[in-house]
This record gives sequence, structure tokens and C-alpha cells, in this order.
Amino acid sequence: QDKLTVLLDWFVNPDHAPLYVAREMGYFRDAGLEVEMIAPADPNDPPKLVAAGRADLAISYQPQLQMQAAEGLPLTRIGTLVATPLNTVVVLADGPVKSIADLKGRKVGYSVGGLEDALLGAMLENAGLKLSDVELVNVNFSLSPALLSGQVDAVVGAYRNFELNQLDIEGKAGRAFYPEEHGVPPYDELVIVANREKAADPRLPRFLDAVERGTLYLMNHPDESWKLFVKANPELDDELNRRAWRDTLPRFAHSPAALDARRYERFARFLKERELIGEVPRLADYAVELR
Amino acid sequence: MHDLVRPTESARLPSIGVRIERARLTYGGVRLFDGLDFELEGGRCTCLLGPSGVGKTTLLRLIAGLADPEPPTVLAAEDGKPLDGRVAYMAQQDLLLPWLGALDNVLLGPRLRGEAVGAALVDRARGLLDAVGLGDRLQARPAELSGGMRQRVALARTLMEDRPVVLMDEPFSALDAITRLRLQELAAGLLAGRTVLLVTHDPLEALRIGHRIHVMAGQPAEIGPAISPEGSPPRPADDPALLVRQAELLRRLSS
Amino acid sequence: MHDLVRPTESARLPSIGVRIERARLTYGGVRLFDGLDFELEGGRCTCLLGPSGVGKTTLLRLIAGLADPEPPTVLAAEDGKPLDGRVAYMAQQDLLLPWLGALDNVLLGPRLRGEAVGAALVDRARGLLDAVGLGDRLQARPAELSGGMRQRVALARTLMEDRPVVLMDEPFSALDAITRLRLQELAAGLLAGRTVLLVTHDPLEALRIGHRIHVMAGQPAEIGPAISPEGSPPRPADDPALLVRQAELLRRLSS
Amino acid sequence: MMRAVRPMVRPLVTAAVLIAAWQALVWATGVPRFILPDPARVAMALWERAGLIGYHALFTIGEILGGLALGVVLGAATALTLSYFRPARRWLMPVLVFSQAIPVFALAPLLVLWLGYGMASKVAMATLIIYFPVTSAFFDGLRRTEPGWLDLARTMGGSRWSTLVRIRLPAALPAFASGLRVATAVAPIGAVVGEWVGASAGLGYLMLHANGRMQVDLMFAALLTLAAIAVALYFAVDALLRRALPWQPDNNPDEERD
Amino acid sequence: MMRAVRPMVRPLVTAAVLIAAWQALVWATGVPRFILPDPARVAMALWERAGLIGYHALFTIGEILGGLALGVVLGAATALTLSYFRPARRWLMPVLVFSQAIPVFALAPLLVLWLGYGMASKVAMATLIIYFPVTSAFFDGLRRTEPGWLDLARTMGGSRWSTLVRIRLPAALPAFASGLRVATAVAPIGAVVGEWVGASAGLGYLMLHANGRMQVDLMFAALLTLAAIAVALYFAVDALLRRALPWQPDNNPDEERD
Ligand SMILES: Nc1ncnc2c1ncn2[C@@H]1O[C@H](COP(=O)(O)OP(=O)(O)OP(=O)(O)O)[C@@H](O)[C@H]1O
Ligand SMILES: Nc1ncnc2c1ncn2[C@@H]1O[C@H](COP(=O)(O)OP(=O)(O)OP(=O)(O)O)[C@@H](O)[C@H]1O
Ligand SMILES: [Mg+2]
Ligand SMILES: [Mg+2]
Repeated sequence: QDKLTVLLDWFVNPDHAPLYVAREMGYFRDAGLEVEMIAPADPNDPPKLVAAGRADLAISYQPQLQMQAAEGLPLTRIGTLVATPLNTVVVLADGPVKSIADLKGRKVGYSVGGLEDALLGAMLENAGLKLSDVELVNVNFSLSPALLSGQVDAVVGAYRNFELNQLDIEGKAGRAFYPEEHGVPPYDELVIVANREKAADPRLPRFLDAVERGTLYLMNHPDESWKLFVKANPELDDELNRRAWRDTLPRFAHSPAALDARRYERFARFLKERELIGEVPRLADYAVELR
Repeated sequence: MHDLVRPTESARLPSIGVRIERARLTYGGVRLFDGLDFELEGGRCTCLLGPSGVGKTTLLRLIAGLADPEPPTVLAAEDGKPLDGRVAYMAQQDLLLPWLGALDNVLLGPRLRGEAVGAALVDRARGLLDAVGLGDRLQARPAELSGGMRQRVALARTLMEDRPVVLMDEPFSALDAITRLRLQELAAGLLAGRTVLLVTHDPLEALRIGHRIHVMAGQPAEIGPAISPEGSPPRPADDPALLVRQAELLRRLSS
Repeated sequence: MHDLVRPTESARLPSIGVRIERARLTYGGVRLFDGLDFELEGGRCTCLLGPSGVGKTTLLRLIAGLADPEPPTVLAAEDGKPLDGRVAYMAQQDLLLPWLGALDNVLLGPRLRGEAVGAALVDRARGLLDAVGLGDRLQARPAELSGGMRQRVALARTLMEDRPVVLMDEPFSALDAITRLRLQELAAGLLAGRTVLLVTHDPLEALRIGHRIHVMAGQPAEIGPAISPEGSPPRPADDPALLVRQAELLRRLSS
Repeated sequence: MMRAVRPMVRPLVTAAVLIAAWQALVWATGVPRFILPDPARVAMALWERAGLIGYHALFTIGEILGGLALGVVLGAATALTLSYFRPARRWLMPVLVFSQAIPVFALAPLLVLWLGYGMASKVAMATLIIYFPVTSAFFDGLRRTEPGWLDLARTMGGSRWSTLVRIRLPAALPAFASGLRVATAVAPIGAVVGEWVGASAGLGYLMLHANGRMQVDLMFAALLTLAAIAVALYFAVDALLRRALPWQPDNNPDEERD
Repeated sequence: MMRAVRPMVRPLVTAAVLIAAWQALVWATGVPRFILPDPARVAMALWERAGLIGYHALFTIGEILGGLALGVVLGAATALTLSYFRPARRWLMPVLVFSQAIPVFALAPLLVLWLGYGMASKVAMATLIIYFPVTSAFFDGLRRTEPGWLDLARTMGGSRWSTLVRIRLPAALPAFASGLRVATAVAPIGAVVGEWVGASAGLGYLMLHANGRMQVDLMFAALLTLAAIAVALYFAVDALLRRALPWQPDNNPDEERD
């Protein structure tokens, strides 16, 4: 059994379902791997630690990866976990904001991830506004509470599978504006990154195969998978996670190891346009399809 | 004598006697007092002598209301009113506040009582410090004063209090013989007509300024009968009659 | 006299004289000493009297190496070696450590020097406390002791030190006349053969236990010529010759 | 009888009053339950998830105790160094203050890189938080020694070391106790912040987790547990300190007799 | 001459030594630059982004000063209340300790809900962090008054209030100063944590932002600025306190003459 350390992007949540299903179903064991999963508190840390050689793999985000690659971090994507964006701009359905253009002059809360203001800027420009037409407030830990309690009129960085359900459970309907429908190129929300120098590590293809098996089992047996998931994480057994689970299912990458090169290049150009990166890094330097 | 240091109304202060009866007090299982009776005659100076550790300070504190006597102790003023607010107390340690200069230390009483400290009070405090020989060290902090100087500031502070009952615990112990004589006279003059209890280790001092002198001894402590020297204090230090009395006192002390 | 309290080797201690020359010291712009000369005769007890605030304590601290004199001050022992480690110092305040009991306070010196505190030392400390009348309060913390008791503990601690030069600042000031006489005798006995400087305010005390007696006065302070009473200390307190000398001393003090 | 019962009753009454105040706050301000849930809800979470909370609490208690022990030892050692070496004081003090101003998220990757995701990085973080109050208070105490005692020690021929052990240290104990009290009160938050560095157990982890997933009841239940640990620890240390320093005056104005 | 120059030179030398140590650490451990950049890189960021950093620093300084002022005033008031009312002491103290154990992220939504996203919520956060050290140290000082002075005040007929003002307070000032020193050192982190709660300006915000963007150089540049502010503030307060308490013994073991 080879040991493999995976740093999650954040605390365990249904986005990580394929990993947990693979573990609970014994797919990792079958692949000769003993996988340890660790949750950090700051999503920015895991890629750094993988780049520094402290862990084998990290779950990160495609935009972050591209920014990190542009900063010269020796990271490379080896797989995809969630293959669509999850990020959205969310407002209350019964609030005054019916379209992106209605955000003019309003307060928008965000949690500093590095990307959110760029996303919002692109969406606003798509609607004929500028980023300076809204007031941005970093609300860090509490996107939904800030929105629900009327502290802000909209939040960016809310996940479509989570925050919308959260609002709903609290009895308020939310309205989501999807970035990919408002001028932002599509991207992979969750990717699996490894240290570039160690991309040839023979454990990695085995790991991806196990994740793929996990994903497929998950899609074939959603209810059994849920049971496996909450058995491993009993604290997640609640209404919100149940709903998030359901909403996340269709978004998992059906073929985790596959790389859509154009998608990455398109998004890299977007990042450069938004001045989040200085130069468009070479794709081969930060994303591979393992063989 | 400085006129300033004597408050104008002092002549009108009524003299009150103080009586303590059946006093009982225990420290750590040891009965310090048990059925102790003692009386301060109104308007007179009572001196208390006795071996170290016999309980003189404790008795003073008891009268000042600072010790917790046990029943059936009775502490009463002659006029039946409580003693609170009518006692000035000078402790065995100087207890000067280190952050205040000499003058401000002397003015502590009025300030604590929230009295308006006007020119009159300040002048009186100055006068008292001058009288104890510290007229040129008004601003000096305690740390800059010698032991005897600190004791003199504490004495000035006590005299500033202008109370009908004055309790003093070895007020001159750190002073040289000459300064001591001068300050004994000063105190005797300023405190004339008050009820004074003065603890001292110097028999001659007691004989010079006491109307009545008691010796405390034993465990539990007992207070012996009064010696009342002739004449009125302050008596001259070289009075031969005092020397005779001194021998008697020493005899009582050593018994 | 208790045998225990006298360390066995004390007889062998060499007696060293101490000389201080052209001492100069300024406090806040005031010259306390300027060209002061003073000598402690080896093996003798020198007593120092003087008005409060004249600088007695400061001089003592200077000899103990605790004050910073200015040039051209010279401080020297007769044998030419430095005084460090050969001086015992008893300050005007008792300076007992509040967290230690009486016995532990007396044992502070050996402990500070890292000596092994065995039964012999403990017995000697006990003996000293017993000799100062505190044999039954060995464990009492300073806060539980009367002022005079605290002074006695400090005295015992100083005697415990067993140094050839002993400096004591008003060591008996808080004691009653009888205890004082007893402890003067005890100290005189235990310190016989040592070089002692004793500051006191009591002329009789100086006359009883001093070989040489000096009066300090003035500003800057000057030290007068020695008075050397006949006979060897401790002299009896009722020696009529002492009374004559006392009058002389008082005259010098008041001039 | 009454007196014997009291010490047991008071915490209960305090708790009851606090809970009532909390409930009143919730009613009065109409604060939404995803921001501040009402006591009943939290009690339920506490009850239902007792096992889970207890499991995580064990980790946090371990971190608190570890951080406290290490922080106090290091803090005391630093205070000694500071007061014993003038150069240390001049050069080290700014560094210490400097270190206080570094936010966790800047340090977290470094700590993890060097200490890993285990207990060590959390204890290090708790230590860092506890360290400064102890150092500062103890150092202040060490330099406030009554000069007369130091003179005495000097004439007695005490070495620096023995003067330290026999005089400066005991004299500084009340100040040290003061610092220790503050340290005890902040230790739990230190441990929680340490879990921020990355953890898979501990009350801080549980809270963050619950917070991130809007399990506000569970978060507050964990928070209550943490606070209870903090209060218990504080009073234990306080009682210990009082017992250890019997010579120290301890009077409160309202106990002055009139 | 030499002496006059020294106080200016020392901080520069300290800084130089620290920078050298930092560089050495980077070389020795080979820590990657995206975790700990080397000094030159950070200096560059500091220089290039001076305007940006300065702009954010102003906010943070404002928050620190506000929090410090409020925390000290509230802390002092609480200490007085605690020492003057036995009930307060019995019932309030556990609540205070309790409050210390509440992590920011639990409090943040509440604070923001009540105080908004402006300066107020950050000042509140900084206040909360400063509050306890001040309260605890001052309270300790207030109850350690020399009993003799209290006896004196009693016989002199001092009211509780005047005894407090004239005796207890000045006597507790050294302890208060001790607490204030700790408070000053933790105030900057209080402000940064406050910005964590939700902000659109301030060094904490800038750091978070830079962290998210992987601009590690900028993050460390902001961190250095914050730390410099902390050190400057600490030494200013320390100098002030020493000047304000001239009667307090202040001796260090290494200044003992041998
Ligand atoms: N630290 C100090 N700062 C300023 N002045 C001081 C200091 N210590 C002593 N003095 C001054 O030096 C003088 C001598 O003080 P010292 O304590 O030596 O007197 P003394 O002769 O021992 O008096 P006493 O008999 O009252 O103890 C006094 O005027 C005192 O005010
Ligand atoms: N707080 C205390 N706790 C325990 N015992 C105490 C306390 N205060 C005083 N005592 C004891 O009470 C006795 C009397 O003390 P007190 O101070 O009254 O003596 P004193 O007659 O004034 O002696 P001195 O002449 O030495 O000042 C002493 O034996 C002392 O040890
Ligand atoms: Mg007494
Ligand atoms: Mg003196």
C-alpha cells in the first residue's frame, strides 16, 4: 500500500464526494493506495504546500491554478473533480435586483479568494456597467448571512450547489446569475493538482483511476453513495448537505483525467484580460493528461 | 510655635474619653487580649509602653477601628457617639504614598475627604512640614527622604488631621535625640486638649509628654495601673524627678 | 549566651579597619558629603550619631558598596583587599522577604551564596532567633509579626552573616527598653572582635556598646572627633560615668 | 449548609442568567437564527451531537494544555532572558512585539510546512498566542523588584542566579500570576486559531466546518463547550495561583469595612 | 555624541539583523518563495506598492487607535466595576472569560449585523481583543493595594470613591501599565482580525487579498508595515508609561553592579 496525502480545498463537503466514495468503496485500496485526506481552513494553502513538497496532491480551482502557474509555482493539474463553474452571483429572488444591470450602486459581498472581483467585473461589463459602479465588501465567512440579513444586496463567490439551498432552507428564494452566462468563459471549478516535478509519479494514474471509479459509482448509486459519505462524515448528515449532494451530482467530471486544452487556454486569456495574470503561461507547464 | 499649623477651630474641639472593655482578640490561636480593660482619659495624653510583640499596635488599631475584636469586646467614646471620623492614626510604618511629594502626602487627609484644598489648608500643611524641619523638601518623594524624614512627614500628616482622638504608634522612633525633643514639644503643644494615645519604647519620652503612663505586659496582655508624673507636659528633659520615675518605669517594664 | 549562635570559626576572623577618604556624594544638586574622611578601627565598634537626614544611612551604604560616590572618594580596607563579600549590612528598614518565614529569612544569606544549608546552619539560625526572643515564631511570615519582631528577625539575619565588617542602621530603634538592653548585649557579645559601624539615635546605646562614638553634622556633613568611653562594652546601663558622657554627647548633637 | 452548597449553585445560576439573557436578546432583536440561534436549538444540537463534540473537545483540550505549558515555559524563559541581558532586551523586545502582529494566515503555510498538519502546528499557534502576555507581565514583574532587597542580596554575596531564584523570582510571582491569568483566558482561542492552520479534529475545526456549512446550531454548541472549558480552566488556574501566593495582599474595595 | 546617535541607530541595526536572519532562513531551509519570499522581493513590493500600502495602513492605524482607546477605557471601567462590586466579580468574571473564548467567525456575522461593514465593527473587534488583558491586569492591580494605605484612608474618613482615586488607582498603575503593554502589542492583530470580519480597506484586507491572488510579496510587505506600526506603537506607549510612573522601581538584573 502506497501512502498518498491529499489536501482538500476546504472542509469536507459534497464536492469531495468522489474521493470519499472511492475511499469507502475500497477503490483506493484496490489501486494499492492508502489515501489521507486533510482539510485546511484557507483554500490558498494546499497548492502552496504541494508546490513545496509537503503533500502529494491538492484540490484547487482552475483559476487559482492558472494564477499560481503565472506566479511560477511548480504545479500541474492532473485531473478534474468538478467540471463546471460553481461560482455564482446570488441575490434574493424577492429583492430589487432582477438583472446584473440592477446591481448599479449596490453593495456586493464577497469572500476574498482572488477571483471574485474579476468575475464580477466581467459580468458587470457584460451588462454595460463597471466594477466601480458597485461597492465591494469583503464579508469573508458569511456570504449567506450577509445576504439574508440585508447587509449586502448581492454576493459573489456563492456556490450554486450550496448557497442557493442554504437560502431556500432559511425560507428565502435566491436568484443566481451564472458567470458563464454573463461573459465569463467556462472553467473547471475543482481540479486535482500535483507538483510539476512529480507528475510522473506512478501513484497518480492509479489515484485517478480510483477517483473515476468512485465518480461512476456515485452516479449510478446516488443514495448508497450518500450513505457511505455520511458514514465517513457523520457531522454532514443534514438537510443542506443532502440537497447540495443532489445538486452537485451532475457537475462531477465524468472523465476526471481528461484535459480540455482549449478551455484552459481560453480562460487564461480571460485572466490576462482582467489583469489577474501578467503573461499567459504555457499550458503544458501547468496542466497534463496523465498517460 | 508656628501659628499657621494650629487650626483656628482647634480650641473648640470637645475632649472625649475612650473606653475599651473586656477586649478579646485572637491571632492564629493565640489569645492576645482576653478581658482587657483600658481607658483613655478625655483631653489627656496617655502613653503606652511594653515589650515588643505584646500587642500595643494591635490595641491602637482596635481603637482606630482597624482590627476585628471578638465579643464581648466593647469600644465606646465617652459621649456615646461612634468614634468613626474622630480618630487620627499614625501607624508604626510611615505609610507614605510613594507617588506623592511630602506636601501632597500631608494633604492626603483633606483630599480623601473631598474637602476643597484651598490656600489655607496648603499653608497649614506647609507650616507643619516647616515645623518638623522639612520646609525645604516639600516636593520630595518618599524615596528621596531619609528614614527620619519620612517619619516626620507622617507625623505632619497626622497632626494635619485635627481630630479629637489621636493615636500614634512610636511616632519618634526614627529620630535623633535633639529632633525628637523638639518634635515631642511640637506634638504636645499641638495636641494639647486632645485625647492622645502614644505608644513608645522610650520611658523618658513617655514621662515628658504623658499625663498618664501605662505598661502593657503578659499573654494575654494586661495593662498596669497609670503612672501620672507631676507637672504638665511637655516636661523638661533634664527634670531630675523624671529620672526617678524612669527607674520605676524600667522596673515595671522588666518585671 | 547560646553557644550555638556563635560560629566556631569566628575567633579566627582577622579584624580589618576600614577607611574612607575625601568622600564626595551629591543628591539632586545638594552636596551631602564633600571631602569627608572617616575611619572604622579594626575589631572595634564605632557608633555614629547625628541629626535625621544628615547622611548617616548614605555613609553606611557607601561603605557597603551600595551608593555611588563621586571622585575623589577612596574607600579602602586596612589590608588592601576589596571589601566585597566581607560586609554584613542591616538596613534601616527590615527588608524581610514577605514570602519567607522568620527562619528562612534568617537563612537567606547562606542560601543566596549557594551554601549547603545543613543542620548546623539551621541550628545556628534557630539559636539566633531564640536569642532575639523569637524561638517560638520560626515559621511566622513577616506580615504576622509586630514591628519590633521584624526588626529582631533582621538583626538575627545580620548576625547570621558572620562577616568581619558589620554595618547596622538603627538596629534597635523599634525595640522596647528592656529587649533593647538585652539585644545590645547579645550583639556586643557576638560581634566582639569585628569591625562594627552602628548608626543610632540613642546616645546611651552608643555609650553602652561603642568603643568610639562620632557625631555627624552639617551640610556637607562633617564627622566630629571620637568620644571613647572607658571600659569595654557592653557597659552597664546604670554606670554613672555614662550619664556624664551622655550629657556631653547631647551637647555635641545640639550644637 | 448554605455556604457549602453555594459554590455549586453559583455557576448554575450564572449559566441560567446568561441563557435567559441570550434568549431575551434573540427575542428582542429578532436576530435571525442563522446568525444567532436560540438557546433551545443549541441545547438540542449539544445533546444530539454530544459524542461528536466530545470527541473534538478532547483534541482541543490537549492543544490548550500543550500550548499553555509551552507558552508559559517559553514566556518565563524569555522574560528571564530579557531581564538578564541588556542586549536581549534591546534587540529581542522589538522582535517579540513584531511577532505579535503577524496574522495567522501568513504564518499558517510556514507552520504546516515545518510542523505538518498534526498536533504540533496547533500547539505552536496556541503557544504563540499565550507567549506574549506571560513574557510581558513576568518581565515587568522581574524589573520591579524592591531595590532594598537587591541591595541586601548584594551585600550578602548572592550571585545573579541565586538573587534571581531567591528574590527576583518570588517577588515577580504576583505579576507572573497576572500574566498567567490572561494567558489562561486566551489559550482556548489560541488553540482554535491553531486549528485554523489546518486540522481534522478539534472544536475550532468543528466550528469552522459547521460555520462553513451553516450548521449554526452545531457551531454554537461547540462554542459553548469551548467557552465552558475556558471558564473551568481559568478558575482552576486562578484558585491555584491564589493558593500559591498566600503572602500577597488581596483585598477588594467592596470588602472595605465601613 | 555617540550616545545621542544610538537611539536612532538601534532600530536600524535591529532591522538589519532581522532582515539578515530572514535571508539566512530562506537560504538555509530553502523555503519556497511562495511561502516565504526573500527580503529583497518584499522590499521591492514595499517600494513599488508604497502608495497602496500606505493607503490601507491609514485605515488600520485608525482602527488600532480606536480599538486601543475603547478597549482601555472599557477594560479600566470593567476592572473598577469588578473590584467595587462583589456581585459583579462573582457573576461577571466568568462571563468575561467566556467571552474570550469566542472565535471571531462566530461573532463576525453578529457584529456586522449590528455595526455594519464600516469602521465600527473593526474597532469593536480590536476592542474585544484588547479588553481582557487590560481588565485582568488592572483588576489584579486594584486588589493588591498595600493594606496599610487602606487602613490609613479609612481612619482619614476617605469615601470609597476618593480612596479609589487617591490610593487604589495610583497604586494599581504599574499593574495597569503591564496590561496596557500587552494590549498595545495585540491591538494590531485585533484590527486585522476585525478586517477579517468584513472590510474593503486596511492592511488585513490587503493581506487577505494579496494572499488570494498569490501576491505573496505584497502580502509580506503589508505584514511588515503592520508589524512596524505595532513596534512603533508599543515603544511609544512604553516610553509614555515609564514617564508617567517615575516612582516605580525599575531595575534589571544585568544592571546590578558587581
Ligand atoms: N535617593 C535619594 N534621592 C535624593 N535624595 C536622597 C536620596 N537618598 C537620600 N537622600 C537625601 O540624602 C540625605 C541623607 O539621607 P540619609 O538617609 O543618609 O539620612 P540619615 O542621616 O540616615 O537620616 P535618618 O536619621 O533620618 O535616617 C537626606 O537629605 C535625603 O533627603
Ligand atoms: N496579622 C497578624 N497575624 C498573626 N499574628 C499577628 C498579626 N498581627 C500581629 N500579630 C501578632 O500579635 C502580637 C502583637 O503584635 P503587635 O504588633 O500588636 O505588637 P506590638 O506590641 O506593637 O509590638 P512592637 O513593639 O514590636 O511593635 C505579635 O505576637 C504578633 O506576632
Ligand atoms: Mg507595634
Ligand atoms: Mg538613616
